[in-house]
Amino acid sequence: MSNQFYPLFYSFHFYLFGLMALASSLMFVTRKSPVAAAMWLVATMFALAALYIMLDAQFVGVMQVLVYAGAIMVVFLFVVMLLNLGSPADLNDMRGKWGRLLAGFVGLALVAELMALTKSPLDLRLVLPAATDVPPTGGVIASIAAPMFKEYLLAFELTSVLLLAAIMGAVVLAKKTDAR
Amino acid sequence: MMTVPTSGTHALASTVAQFVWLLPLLPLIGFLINGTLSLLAVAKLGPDDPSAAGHDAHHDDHGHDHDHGHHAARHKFAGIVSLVGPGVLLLAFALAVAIFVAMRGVEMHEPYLLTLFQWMPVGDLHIDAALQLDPLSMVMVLVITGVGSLIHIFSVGYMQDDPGYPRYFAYLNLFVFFMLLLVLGGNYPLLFVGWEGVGLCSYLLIGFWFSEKANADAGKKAFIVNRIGDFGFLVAMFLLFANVGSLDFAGVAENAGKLPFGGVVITAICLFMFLGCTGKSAQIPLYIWLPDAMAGPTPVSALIHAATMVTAGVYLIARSSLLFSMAPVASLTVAVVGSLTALFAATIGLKQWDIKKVLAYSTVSQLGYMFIGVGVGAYTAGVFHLVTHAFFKALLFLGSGSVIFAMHRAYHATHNHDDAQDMRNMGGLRKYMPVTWTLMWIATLAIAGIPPFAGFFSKDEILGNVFARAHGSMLSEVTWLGVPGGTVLFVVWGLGLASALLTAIYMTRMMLYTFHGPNRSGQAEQGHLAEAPWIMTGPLVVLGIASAAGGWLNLPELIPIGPIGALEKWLEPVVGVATKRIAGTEGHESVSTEQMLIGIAVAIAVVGITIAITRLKPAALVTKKESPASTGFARVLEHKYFVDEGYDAAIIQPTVATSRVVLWKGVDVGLIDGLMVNGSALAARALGWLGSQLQSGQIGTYAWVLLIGVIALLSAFTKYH
Amino acid sequence: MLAESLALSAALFAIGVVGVLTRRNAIIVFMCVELMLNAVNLSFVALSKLYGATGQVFVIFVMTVAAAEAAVGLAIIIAIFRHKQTVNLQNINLLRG
Amino acid sequence: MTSFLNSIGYNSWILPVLLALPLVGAALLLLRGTVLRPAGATAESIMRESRRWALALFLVEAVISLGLWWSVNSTSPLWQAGFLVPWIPNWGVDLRLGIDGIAQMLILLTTLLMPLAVLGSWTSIREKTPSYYALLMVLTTGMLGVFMALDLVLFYTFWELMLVPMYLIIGIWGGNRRLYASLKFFVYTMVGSLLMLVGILYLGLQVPDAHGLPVFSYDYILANVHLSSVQQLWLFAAFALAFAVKVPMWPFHTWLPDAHVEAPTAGSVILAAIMLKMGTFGFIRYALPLFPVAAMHPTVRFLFLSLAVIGIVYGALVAMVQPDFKKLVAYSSVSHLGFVMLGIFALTPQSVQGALMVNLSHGVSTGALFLLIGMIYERRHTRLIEDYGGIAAVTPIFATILTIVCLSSIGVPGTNGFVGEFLVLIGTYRTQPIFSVIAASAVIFAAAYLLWALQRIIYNPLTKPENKGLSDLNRREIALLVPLLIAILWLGVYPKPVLEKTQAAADRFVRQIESGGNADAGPTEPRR
Repeated sequence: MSNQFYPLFYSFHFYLFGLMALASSLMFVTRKSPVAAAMWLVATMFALAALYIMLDAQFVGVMQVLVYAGAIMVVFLFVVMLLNLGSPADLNDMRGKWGRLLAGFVGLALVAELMALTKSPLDLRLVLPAATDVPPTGGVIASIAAPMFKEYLLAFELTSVLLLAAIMGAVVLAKKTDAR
Repeated sequence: MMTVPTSGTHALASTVAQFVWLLPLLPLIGFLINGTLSLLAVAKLGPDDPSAAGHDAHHDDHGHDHDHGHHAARHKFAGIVSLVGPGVLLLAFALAVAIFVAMRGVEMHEPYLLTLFQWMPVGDLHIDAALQLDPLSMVMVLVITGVGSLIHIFSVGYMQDDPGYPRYFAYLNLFVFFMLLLVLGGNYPLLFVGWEGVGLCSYLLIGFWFSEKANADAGKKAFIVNRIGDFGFLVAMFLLFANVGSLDFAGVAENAGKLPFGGVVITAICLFMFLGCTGKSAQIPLYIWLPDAMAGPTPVSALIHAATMVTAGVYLIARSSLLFSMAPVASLTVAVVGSLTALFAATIGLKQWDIKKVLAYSTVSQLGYMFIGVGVGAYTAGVFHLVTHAFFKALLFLGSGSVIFAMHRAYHATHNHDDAQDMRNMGGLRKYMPVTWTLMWIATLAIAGIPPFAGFFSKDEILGNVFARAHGSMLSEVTWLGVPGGTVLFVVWGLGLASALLTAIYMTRMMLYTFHGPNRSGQAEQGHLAEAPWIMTGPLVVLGIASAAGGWLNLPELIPIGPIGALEKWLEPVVGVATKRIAGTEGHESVSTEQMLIGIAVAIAVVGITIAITRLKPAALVTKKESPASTGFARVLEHKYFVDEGYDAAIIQPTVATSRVVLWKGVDVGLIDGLMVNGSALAARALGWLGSQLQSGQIGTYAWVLLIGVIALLSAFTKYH
Repeated sequence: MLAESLALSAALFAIGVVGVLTRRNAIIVFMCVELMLNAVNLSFVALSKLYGATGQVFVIFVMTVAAAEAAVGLAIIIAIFRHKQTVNLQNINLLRG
Repeated sequence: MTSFLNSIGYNSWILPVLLALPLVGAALLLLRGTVLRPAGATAESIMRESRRWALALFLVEAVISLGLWWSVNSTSPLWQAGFLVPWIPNWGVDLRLGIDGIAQMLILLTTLLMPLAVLGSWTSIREKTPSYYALLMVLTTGMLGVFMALDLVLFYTFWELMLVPMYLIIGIWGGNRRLYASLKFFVYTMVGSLLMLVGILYLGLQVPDAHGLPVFSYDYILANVHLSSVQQLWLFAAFALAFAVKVPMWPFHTWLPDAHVEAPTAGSVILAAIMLKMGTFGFIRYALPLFPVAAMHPTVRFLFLSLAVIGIVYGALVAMVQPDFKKLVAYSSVSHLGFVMLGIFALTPQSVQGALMVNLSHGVSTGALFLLIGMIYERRHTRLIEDYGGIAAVTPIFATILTIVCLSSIGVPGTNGFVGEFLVLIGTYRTQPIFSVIAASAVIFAAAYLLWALQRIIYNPLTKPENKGLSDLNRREIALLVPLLIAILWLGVYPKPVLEKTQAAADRFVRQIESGGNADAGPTEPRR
């Protein structure tokens, strides 16, 4: 592949995955069945993983697939199936027409607002930090590892506590207590 | 004792008078000893842990039958109490006589002031605990300790079987202490200490047999009614301090002249002070407590409610003569109220059946006389009547005490539960109690105003002075409520004469019903009626002599059978200025007028006695149980014009009801607590309920609210092009 | 590609929001929240091209938190389901004041 | 005595020691009651031990505080026994202590009354005794701190500190409606004092120091903060509300009857004898001197004088019809405290001195009354007047003491009650004659309600069988009442020493207010 097509190629794929993410997320919110919705969400996450890789965040992209699409969503599906919520028949899931309309309006307003925000002449320090002269990352794991194990070491360690707490919490909560 | 005489240069300072502080101290010591004994005798300490030991742990009946003392055994401390109680009084009397003798030996231009310590020194207010000795207080001290001693001795017999014997003497001693403080106090606040203190002791002694509600009620009533008067006294002191700048007698005498003569201020001071006197000395409108006060032991009635405490108002006005002589309107008010009280009480006295109630209304009436005296500026005459009244009224009360004592014993012996004080149950007691009979007739003649007994001189002097002041004196010049002062005084004189007539009638009535005619106490009782023991009749004899001869203290010029006007001369340093100011220069009547006045007075007394003897038929009386209820005006009189009932319905019940229904239940519980306090709590709770309604628990709703909020905030902070 | 990434991020976020607002199934709402987290992650990654790898570090943290949250959240849902036999948010109002 | 006290540096350590001692005691007592609880201890043995330790501690406190009588130079314009260490420097808050003659008397009243309060709880408190006595100790620190603090934030801290123990004492050891009463007490006082906190912060931020930090020192604010009359009015309102609730002035008094009735004996005693004095003390120390223009504004003054007089008459009238003796005494407190407020706002040397005297003597008399009620309640378990009657026949000592105390509360001359009321009234008459005369009518009502109650309790026929077996006071109870009786007579017969001690402070107060605040003789900085 010649380099001169690279930007085009890149852009094409970028938009492709972007549209995929958009479309599958739209499909996700409109599905009635939780299983279907979950599958569409997985699709969204895959598309996002692709975008991450294209944005030079290969490690994050891999993690996205492994953790999100792989682990978290599996848990979701697992729960859906455990609780036997597969069929939406008994669920009065969706709001009414007006509710959906209003929600759509709110969503659009939010998008518009976010767009306007990036374009507003607001003091940029409030919106974005000042651009630093940090060299662009090469996508190697090392460039993530460096801040993570230096600057954010404490936070990193604390996540282990968080995870431990979450595990214990999940075990305690999900345990059958009404056995007595 | 911190005895730092401030007027060390006074002629009395080197005499026995420097021990004047011993006078009140002696009865105080007596009080402490007797009070301690009283508590020691009855006290039974409780268990260490009262909440652990149930209150029903022991049920021994204490046998506290306080019913007029019929316990066979005397009190275990009776001996020492009988010694200490009257003993301190006799010592005080001896000291008083010694001081009196010393005082006669020196010129009393100014009072002897003994400052013990500073009491309330605040800023420009200086109130010392200072005793003041001058002729006026000397007279009072002699009366108090002298008559007081006799009554204490009488009490030894009268109260001998009472289980509260030491308590009785403790109260009595305490009373004398406060009474001496009252007359010896060197300033108004200290006088007020005594003033309230005697009221307190009166309260305690009226309610001495507290297990009966009526007695406790009477004590309470006396205290509260007196407090109304004390309110007036307090305000008078505030006015004095604010306008004169001092509360010492000396300071007031010095600075009172700066106040405008007859002005609003001085009149207000005197009127408020007189309000205090109407309370303490049982004048209209506050006289109502005194008849009820007869619920106390009879010697108490003699000492407190006849001889000493109730005359404190007269003393106060005599003491403040300088002020009153500057306020003619107030002085006339005193005279008018005094005369009205004299007549009013005398009419009630006509129809009372309780022997003590007769004497009580008689006392109110005689106090009215004294106020007529001090009201018209005849301060000496007022004090003179105070002294003679102390003699013959104490005698009358003690005599009636003897009678009641005898009746009681008789009833007790036969287990009769009749009323031992009702005259309808007596009659013909002359046969059984000749000594008492004789002495009480002396007193009756004295109070009726028959010469040469004491009451004649003092009463005549008062009426003569009223007549004299009715024209050509300072008082006759002013108008009182639109009426010329002279006219007012003539009316007062007329009222005085009328009540003199009534006095003669009701006193004779009392004597007739009690001692004459057939005996109505019952066949069985007659065998038990007897004269009281010598310890009770002894004091009676002394008082009888005093009642008969008391007139010699202040003989008028017309009757020169001894020193003329001794009391007048004695009191001259104290009340002379004020008397002269009111009487003006041409004070004396012509001899013929005076003779006429004396003639009228004696004639009225004789007429009164005659009316009573001829019109009343003791033989026709029936006992209390058999008497029909009286009707018409007699009923009104018997019920004392229904004044008590009127006060109760007009003042007491409305006050209590308003306090309970409007103030407490309405304002406190309803308005403040209900509406404001609990109302605001309710409002807060309502607001909280409203807020909690937003907390639907619906996560969806929360999300909506959150999102809308986010958008609103974002749009608020975004600057658009 | 920064602007496009951010726009996509915003769009995904808004879709997540709409999902939260319209759905009543607790699990789906939960998944919508995950979508919103992903949208934020996208901005992080996109901006990390400009500002260095810190953004990616935060993505890792977010993932960790999301995992923890999913574990606990789903456990809660299970517990609630056991109790009420439903995951419909309308029927769950324990927070009611 | 003075030289001995100086030789041990008494003035330099006494105030912090008085504050710290009860706190330490409370901590030790709590430890003893929980983790260090001896094995095999019963509630009974715990009670015996803790009350003994509490009594010992309060006796020590009382004895060491007695030195203040001699060591304080009450005529000095300076704060006495000053003590100053930084506390929260960044906010300009210091531990700044010092007293004058007024505070001196109130501190002595507190320290001397606390042992009696313990003795009054001796057998009536049987549960959770360590906590109870520990709370009493914390309460003591709070109360003493209020009288000693010379820093507004510190003052506020102590002010609120004493609220909590009292809340718990009423709420845990109180009567049947204790929860209602304690909550009412807490919320009522809290509402008032929160506004005062706002006022304090406002004052502290008015004139920052050289570093731009707020200053809360009382003297600094008094000397440097100059407020417009509108500012003064608002701040005065904030402070006055807090104090008026505490006093309590009509119509903020309704917490008092409930709190008194439900509180255990010691709680009632402390509440009446000391905590109500915080309110009047607050007026004298803070509300009036800091905002003289507002306080002496004719309308404001008229309002407060009216409220005081309404309180006097209203309290007396409502007291008259109370069926519950404790409630009766509570309403009589409203009446008495009205005299204090009247005296303060009448602003003459006599009335202010009288107000301080009523403060003290109300503490003694009402304290004694509550103790007596507690004693009889312990035996009969009722406070209703109608349940008694004629008990003088079976309990003569109790009846005698009750009579004396009632007479002192009525204000019979020769007892403490008279001196204060007389001075208030005679002083008030000079500036506010109408108010004085109306207030003087309370002498009638006071006699009416107390004597009526007295009659229905100790006199009248002894008809109720339950009363026939009543036991009289025991040695402990007599011993704890005797000091109060001595105080009643001493203050009534020879009040001069006390009057002398408060004279300078009272004069200064009057001058300060009259000259509109920036007076010549505001007390200056403590010596350290």
